[in-house]
Amino acid sequence: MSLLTLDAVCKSFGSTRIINDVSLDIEAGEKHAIIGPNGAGKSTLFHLISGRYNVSSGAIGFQGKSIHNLPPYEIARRGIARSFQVTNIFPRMSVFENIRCALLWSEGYRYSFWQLVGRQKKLNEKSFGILEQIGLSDKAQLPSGELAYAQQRALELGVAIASGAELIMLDEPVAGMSNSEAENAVALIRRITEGKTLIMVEHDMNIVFDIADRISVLVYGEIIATDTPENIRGNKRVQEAYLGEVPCDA
Amino acid sequence: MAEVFVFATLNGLVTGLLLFMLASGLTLIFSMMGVLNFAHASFYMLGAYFAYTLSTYIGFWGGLLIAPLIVGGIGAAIERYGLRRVHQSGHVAELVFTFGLAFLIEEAVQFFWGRDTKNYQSPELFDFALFSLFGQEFSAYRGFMIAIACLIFAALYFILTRSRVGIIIQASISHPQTVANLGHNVPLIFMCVFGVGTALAGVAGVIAGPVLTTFPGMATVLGSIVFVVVVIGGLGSLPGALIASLLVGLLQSYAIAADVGVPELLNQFGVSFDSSHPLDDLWTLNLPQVAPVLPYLLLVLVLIFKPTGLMGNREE
Amino acid sequence: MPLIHDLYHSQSKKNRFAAQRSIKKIASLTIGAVAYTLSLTAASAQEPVRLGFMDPLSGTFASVGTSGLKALEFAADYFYNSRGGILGGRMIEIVPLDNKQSPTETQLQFRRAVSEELRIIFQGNSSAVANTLNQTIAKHNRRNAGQEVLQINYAAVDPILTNEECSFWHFRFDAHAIMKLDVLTDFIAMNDELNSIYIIGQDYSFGQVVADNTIRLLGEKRPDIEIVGNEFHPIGQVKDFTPYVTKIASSGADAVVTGNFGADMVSLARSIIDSGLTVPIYTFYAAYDGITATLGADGKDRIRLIHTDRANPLASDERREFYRAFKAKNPDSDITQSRLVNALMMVVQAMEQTQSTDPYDIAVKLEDMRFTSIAGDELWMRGEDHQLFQPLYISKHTDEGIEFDADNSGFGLFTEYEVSTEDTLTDHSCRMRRPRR
Amino acid sequence: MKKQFPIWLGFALALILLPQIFDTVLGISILNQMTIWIIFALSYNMLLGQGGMLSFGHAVYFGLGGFMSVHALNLIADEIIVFSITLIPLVGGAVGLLAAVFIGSFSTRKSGTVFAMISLGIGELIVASSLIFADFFGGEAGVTGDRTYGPPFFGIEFLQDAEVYYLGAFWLFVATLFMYLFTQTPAGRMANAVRDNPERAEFIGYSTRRVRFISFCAAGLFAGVAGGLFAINYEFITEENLNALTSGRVLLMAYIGGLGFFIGPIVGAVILTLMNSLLSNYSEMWMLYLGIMFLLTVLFLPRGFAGFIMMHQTAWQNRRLGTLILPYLITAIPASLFLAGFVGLVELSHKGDDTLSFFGLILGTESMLSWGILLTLTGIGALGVKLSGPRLDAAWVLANTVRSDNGGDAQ
Repeated sequence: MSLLTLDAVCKSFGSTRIINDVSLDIEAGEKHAIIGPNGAGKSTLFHLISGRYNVSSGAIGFQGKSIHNLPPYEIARRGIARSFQVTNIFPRMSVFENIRCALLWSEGYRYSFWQLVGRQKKLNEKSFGILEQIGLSDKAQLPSGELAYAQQRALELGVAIASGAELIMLDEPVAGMSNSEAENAVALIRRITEGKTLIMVEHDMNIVFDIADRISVLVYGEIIATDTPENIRGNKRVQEAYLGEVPCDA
Repeated sequence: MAEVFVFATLNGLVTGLLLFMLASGLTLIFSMMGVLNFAHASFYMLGAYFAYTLSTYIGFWGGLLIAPLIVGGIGAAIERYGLRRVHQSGHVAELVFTFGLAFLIEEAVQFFWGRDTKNYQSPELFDFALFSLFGQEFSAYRGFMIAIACLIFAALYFILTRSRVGIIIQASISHPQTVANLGHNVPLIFMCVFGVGTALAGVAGVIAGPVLTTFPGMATVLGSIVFVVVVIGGLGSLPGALIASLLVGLLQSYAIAADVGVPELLNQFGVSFDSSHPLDDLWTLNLPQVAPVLPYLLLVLVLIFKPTGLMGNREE
Repeated sequence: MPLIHDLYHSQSKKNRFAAQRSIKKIASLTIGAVAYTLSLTAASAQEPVRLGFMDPLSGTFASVGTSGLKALEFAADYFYNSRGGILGGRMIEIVPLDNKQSPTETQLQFRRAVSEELRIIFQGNSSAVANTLNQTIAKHNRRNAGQEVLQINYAAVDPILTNEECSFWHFRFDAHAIMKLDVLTDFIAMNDELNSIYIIGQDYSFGQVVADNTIRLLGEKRPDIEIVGNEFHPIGQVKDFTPYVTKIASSGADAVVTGNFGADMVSLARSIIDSGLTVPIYTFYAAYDGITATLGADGKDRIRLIHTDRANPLASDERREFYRAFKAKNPDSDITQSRLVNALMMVVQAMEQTQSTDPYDIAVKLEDMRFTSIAGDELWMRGEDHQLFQPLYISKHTDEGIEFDADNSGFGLFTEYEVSTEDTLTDHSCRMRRPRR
Repeated sequence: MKKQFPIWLGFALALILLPQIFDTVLGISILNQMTIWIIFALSYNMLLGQGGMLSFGHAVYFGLGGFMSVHALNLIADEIIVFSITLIPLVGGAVGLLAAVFIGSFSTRKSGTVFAMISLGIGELIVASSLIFADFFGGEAGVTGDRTYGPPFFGIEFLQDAEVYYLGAFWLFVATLFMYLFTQTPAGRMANAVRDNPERAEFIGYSTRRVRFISFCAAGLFAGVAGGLFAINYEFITEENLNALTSGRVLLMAYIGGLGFFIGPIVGAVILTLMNSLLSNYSEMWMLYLGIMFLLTVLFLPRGFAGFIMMHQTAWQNRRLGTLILPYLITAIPASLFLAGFVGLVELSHKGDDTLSFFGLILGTESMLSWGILLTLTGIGALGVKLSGPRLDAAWVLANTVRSDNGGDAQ
């Protein structure tokens, strides 16, 4: 049984249809990439799955339960974590605090106002553990807004995976990075998504073909193909619609 | 009863259009700059005071021409040397800045003009009744107020829809980011918009001063209501501001005119309470008494059920 | 900002302050400001008699307070300080206490007064403030025997202050609202042309007292007069009175009675005038502080107000002299409340008679004191409720026969009707608790 | 907590010792005001500083708590209930909390302008109803109570303000401690997160509305506690303690003090209380100065006075704080000249026919010399500040440049 299922999902803004009849199954443990030209609706699709937007029609299921049109926090609690295309962290809080906040719900603290976070040994150890994983241990006390760009992206990843979600969705995780930074980031992504399910949107084809088990191609709001990287490379429609236009050796 | 209704409508119209003169500038400023200018009514007060002083030298008409220019100039200067700096510290800082500005302008007015009520009179030209209905007069000056307000609305409408400047402004209302990307000098546009917005408030002050009395509290009386109007109408929507202004003006006017209250309502159901009842204050409540708070009630209701306001579509 | 306080007091208290400062050198200037206030409590031999004047001196209501302060300071200088002082050569010093017309600030300023050993406080504006001060003083005097404070109320007219809430430590030098309304309704009742009255007022206690008692008194005196409207509007929040005026016009009222003050008074009167209504307005506070100037020619002969001062023509040369001297020193101000002068003179007389500045002694002496004011009016302070009785006057806003105008506008008040002291006597429900000494 | 123990001990000691230093009636009265305003301002900062909710109606909770507390005092006095007045702030807190639960249930859905406007509207509605429902709110005169009834607390009957001060100081300490601890709980941390980035907070599993609601309720609770203390201290309360002016004042305090720091509102409350109670005794124009100071703070110290102090942290860590003293002094001299001149000008222009005593000079409005002196002073001051400015800047940069390798970049 698939972990995440999209069934005939549509999304319109006013009269403009952005996502048109998208159906997709993601298996547990799969690393899935979504590619497509700019404006194809990739980010919108992410927003629909993660609950930022409501679907216009269709259904989204996660672990066999319907999740579409739930508020984002409900979806997050069920085990879907995501990162954003534009860095989206808590800029005035310290790096450590960012991670710790991301952990709070999954560690069962809910809206507690009778426990002191400083006293929660396990919580703090776990937060440091994640900082170690993303390589920001030495910046723990710095306000996260003052981090360098690549470090902020790393923190963004850290915040996304902290809760130990089953499904991790990354929106262009290496956009705007230099080659060496991107290499580190890819290694990091591999490390932290080990044993998890991953959906990612990425423009850098090297990375996509490197990481992904399967690839979906989204063009003008429709999925024109979903297949293994090799088959996608050979798919004629994809080449016409997408690969043909964009040189992939960026 | 008919005469009460007719005059209540006229009064509501005058108040509503006056509110609109203020609200239009505020909406313009908010649409473009994202700044909710708490001090907007203070510029209205400045308009009245400058016009008062000018009118003692060059008469009412001179005041009407020059006072808004001065107010607009002050507004532009405040944008250039104050708001622009505060802008870096975020929206809350901007709001708090204008909040403090309102406070300071009121103090400054008292400093320069004193705390007394000023003897600012409408020109003698208008010292006649425009028409007389059921034995009541409608003064020519109020007619003049309506005319000016309509003129401003027409001018704004024309500028916004027909001129190049207007197209830029309209674009800024819907897509503030894009305009900057198109290479327009956004700081300059901001300064001008703030200047024009405050000048509009100044015009309102000039023509309202003689009727609503020119005194240091005149900004406070109007201040939060203008705010309420803009929010009810929908932040950033000029038609919304017009509708909300008229709505608030008429609502208050009708509420005052209507002599109904809880006692009448209860009588309908044959219920009455004696005056020693602990909730006596509630049972004797009547509409004119609560008229001034109706806009706030409307505000809260609108925000609960349609947080973008009546005509607004922009969420923050 | 502590600098300001340095500026102000570097003069008179320089030495003491310097000494104080050397002790607290390490303390910051701000703390120094507090410390300085401490030093004020020290006393010396021929020190002045210090009287507190508590009224709004900043903020929206300040114009009334500052004009009162000017009048009181001038009266103290004119009658006493320039003539060698009181109690064998002591000068009177008026200490302004700015309560911003707020009950909370009143409490703060009261504590400051106690700190500075001000034992007599003149206070007038706002009945809410007067009530607060009355109760604060009552509590303070009960809890701090030997440090009592006396309230000299020169303008707050809420009847309860000399009825249910009367206190031994409170004396009122103004006529209370019902006394004034009694006279005002007499005057209205005399006018046979008036058949219907519209009452409009601010929605608070004074407005309600005015409305209730106008209806009651007119009902007794002229049952044929119809009350065609009884309207309350929120205090200080009405932008435009025209909607109310519309109601007045459609009610067909012959006259309007209102207790409005300040901007609410001006706006109401202006709206009535602008709407072409010709009804007369009977009121309390429609003169001075810019109001007379704003009403100007439009309000001529239409506005009548009840007050305790005989307006033009002034009754005595002594009072004329006093007014002229005041005008010479303060060309932009007027003596707006001459009962402040009466209060000062009666308090000083009590001091002279007892040779004491102790509030208890003064209070005992003030009870049942009879006094002739500079205007020649006979005044009587009733001992039972500490209410002063004095002649009451009704004057109209006009520019004819005006010797002393208001706001330098050429317009002023001309007295039309007068009621002698005896005729203003009213009952009271005061059961005063007298402290034992 | 352990690391901060000395700070809390010092705070407690200061609270105990202050009335020994300022022991006049006025001194105690100012300290009493401070206890009330500090709690109130801290509670306000739970909204704006910690939770990112700009409220224009926080006085509602303060006032409602206060009104109920005064009524409670009266019930005690009439012997309808037996209750120690030392616990009155709890009554205020409970009422503040109840009101916040009710109003927060619909107003915390959004932050930003929508929240701010709802708070403004609710504030106006409550003020208006306070004048309409005169039985409960006592009209414009308010309601009065007497704190000296009820069972005495270890023989103390709270006749004197000084006794009330210690009660207030106790509650101030408790409230401050709890408000600080709140910031260290999951709900408190998430309030910061929601302030920084509401969208992201939703994606890590938190309903922003719920997080805001909890902060809002806590803020209402402590505002109510402050209201209860107000009731005990003043023994009366009026409509003005609910209205927009009071709400504006607490906003001012929090902002001037510094929103980003826990201690900020404390600094702001102390500064504003002192200005309000002392400055107004010396100048009718004090509100003008207050307005100017407020605008200058927003313009030049966006993080408030606490932020200004904290700006020196780097210099302190670099051990170069000392190098700033001289440049500060050099700028301070012309700055105080400018200030003196400016204040002199403002005061003189408002003197009318009176004279102004100015550092031993008697200045009159008629005399051109007087104006000349003040204008020259102001001019010299302004010029001096301008000339000494670059030097101060240079010193600042130097002091904040890292000397060795201890983290952080040069500003």
